[in-house]
Amino acid sequence: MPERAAWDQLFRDVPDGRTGALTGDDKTAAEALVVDVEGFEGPLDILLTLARSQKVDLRHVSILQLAEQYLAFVEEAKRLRIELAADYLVMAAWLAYLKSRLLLPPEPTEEGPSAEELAARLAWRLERLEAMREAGARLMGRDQLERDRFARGAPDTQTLRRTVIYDASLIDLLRAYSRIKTRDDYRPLHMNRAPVMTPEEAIERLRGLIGDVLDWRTLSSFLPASWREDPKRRRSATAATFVAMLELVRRGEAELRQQEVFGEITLRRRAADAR
Amino acid sequence: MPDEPEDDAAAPLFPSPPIEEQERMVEAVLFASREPLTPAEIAARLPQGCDAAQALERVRRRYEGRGVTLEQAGNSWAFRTAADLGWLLAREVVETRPLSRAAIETLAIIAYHQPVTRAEIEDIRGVAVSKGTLDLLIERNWVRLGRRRMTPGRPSTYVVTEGFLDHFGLESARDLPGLKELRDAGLLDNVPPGEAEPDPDDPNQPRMFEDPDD
Amino acid sequence: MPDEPEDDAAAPLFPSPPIEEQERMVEAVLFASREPLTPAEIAARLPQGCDAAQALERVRRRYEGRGVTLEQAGNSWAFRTAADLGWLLAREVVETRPLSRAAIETLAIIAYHQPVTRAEIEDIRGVAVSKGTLDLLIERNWVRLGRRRMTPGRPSTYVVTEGFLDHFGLESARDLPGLKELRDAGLLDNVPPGEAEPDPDDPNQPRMFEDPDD
Repeated sequence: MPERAAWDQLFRDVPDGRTGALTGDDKTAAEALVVDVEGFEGPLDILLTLARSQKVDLRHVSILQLAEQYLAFVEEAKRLRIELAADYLVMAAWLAYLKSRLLLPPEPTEEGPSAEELAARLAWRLERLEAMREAGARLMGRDQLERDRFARGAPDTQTLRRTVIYDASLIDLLRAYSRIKTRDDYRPLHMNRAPVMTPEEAIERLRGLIGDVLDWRTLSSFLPASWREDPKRRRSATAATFVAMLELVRRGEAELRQQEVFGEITLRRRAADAR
Repeated sequence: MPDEPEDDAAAPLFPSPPIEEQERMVEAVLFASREPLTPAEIAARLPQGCDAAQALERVRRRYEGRGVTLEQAGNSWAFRTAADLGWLLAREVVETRPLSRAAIETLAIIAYHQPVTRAEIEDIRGVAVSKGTLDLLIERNWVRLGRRRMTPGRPSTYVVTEGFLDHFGLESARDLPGLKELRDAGLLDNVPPGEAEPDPDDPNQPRMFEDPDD
Repeated sequence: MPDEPEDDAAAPLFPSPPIEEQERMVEAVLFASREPLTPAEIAARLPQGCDAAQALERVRRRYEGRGVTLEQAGNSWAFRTAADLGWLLAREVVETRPLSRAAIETLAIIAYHQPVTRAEIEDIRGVAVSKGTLDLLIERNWVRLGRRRMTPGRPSTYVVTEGFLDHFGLESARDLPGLKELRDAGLLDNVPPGEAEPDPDDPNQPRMFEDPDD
């Protein structure tokens, strides 16, 4: 990784964590770091890279030195006005704390893990991360499918034989037959008695009546007697008769009049000479 | 076939792999290939000095009679499922669907009125009966052709089959419940004609327009 | 169309085929499939009364050392070309985008620490795991959700799949390279060696290698 190399370079030059004045070349290297911070997978990744630069087994890495390296990195980043994500700064704060505890004699009253334990724990985390990184590399180095091992290139296509079975139960059969018989028995009856007057019926009826209607007559007076009482039938007959009236007016056979909103609608035959 | 590459024009830089190894290679190449391969194409993939034709022949023999065999199509070779095992790769999917309304009504009429002609079925249903509907019932082994009616035109009649009785759990078509039983079971509207006003919301009431036949 | 026998569960009508024939069938079924198949899936395609496991074992032995071998991945089986011949087959390679470092690390952590929660992955890597990384691994069918951890919040766990085992040529997750060494070194634990369970809120410290399938 070329950026990484540039980065390692920067810190190899300052192993004790003190950065001198940067030369032009150093500056270029440090700016490469900007890109590189992007490339790093968080503070632990940076710490692991720094620890490796100590060129010792991770178990023997100097955590104190590591903390200083990291803090130097953060200082450098600040100086170069590199925006560091919060977790890098949190890590810096924690390492500064760890460093101070490692340097100072332990306070007997202090609770919790000792500075050495904290340091050991950090070392262990780095070791664990490195172990996983190596495990990932080993995994990738295995004989991978479709790279080193291959599945059948032309697998046989599975033909799907779809069989549709139509099914019915005895009760379906009986219902079907009942449906037919019901239709047979009652159809004429129902048709006659359906409480619906069709517009066709109303037109027929109205045309039969209108010959006598020389003066205005209300809509309701045209309703047949048998359709006046039951509200459902009356509603249907009224609607149908109204449609019939409109139809006769359209045909020029009658005239309509309504004298006020929601008032009675009246109809009379259109005089022959007016046509 | 001689195994000695000695007299080849260009002597190979490395000894060619043993024929057993070449056989493995041909096996792998053919297995992984998306298309059938010609001997020349196979040879092009093997290391120099290999005898693709011989290795191919060895692979072919090795798979003879196996579940998968090496087959030639034109000049190309590919592994194929043994012809007698093709059925293993066909998956049966059985889908159950309800009989259409037209079909169940037709079936009911045949069951109750058998032997019955197509014209009679149409008369009872009040709708034309499609040939497909009758074919479906025949294919399902519920209906078969009965004797021709001794009337002008000698029309075919339809009757229900043993398979029908079996499926619907009937001893004979005479076991089908009569109209009175249907009525008692609440399947037939049991209001005698001419009495109460039928309720227009009653789903049993025929609509002014029949549903289109399904 | 032949009528299906109504009673499938009954004793087989025909004696099961001889084991040599069953072997051919298993060969054909596995050759035809790109995806690994479980013994149950294979059995479902064979005639009744076949012993898929036995036939499978015979096929495995038959292909030992061949150019194509029968490989086990978890509970599933598939024919794959022998790894030592991969170099011959370079032209069959389908280019896939290389995995990012984050994805490789996340995959390794899931494989070695499974079942593992997202928080644990993040603890190991010291950085947040992006949703895209996990999605990618799930989409490649290498990782799936495991059981929820019985800890506060009931977090989801991640485990590797049979697809992962198949891809990396592993019979089981126990065969991961270096697994034992890592475990002995305490590097698969959640706490450094010698440190007691640190977190009283987390009584069920996840244990390595609960079988993801149990």
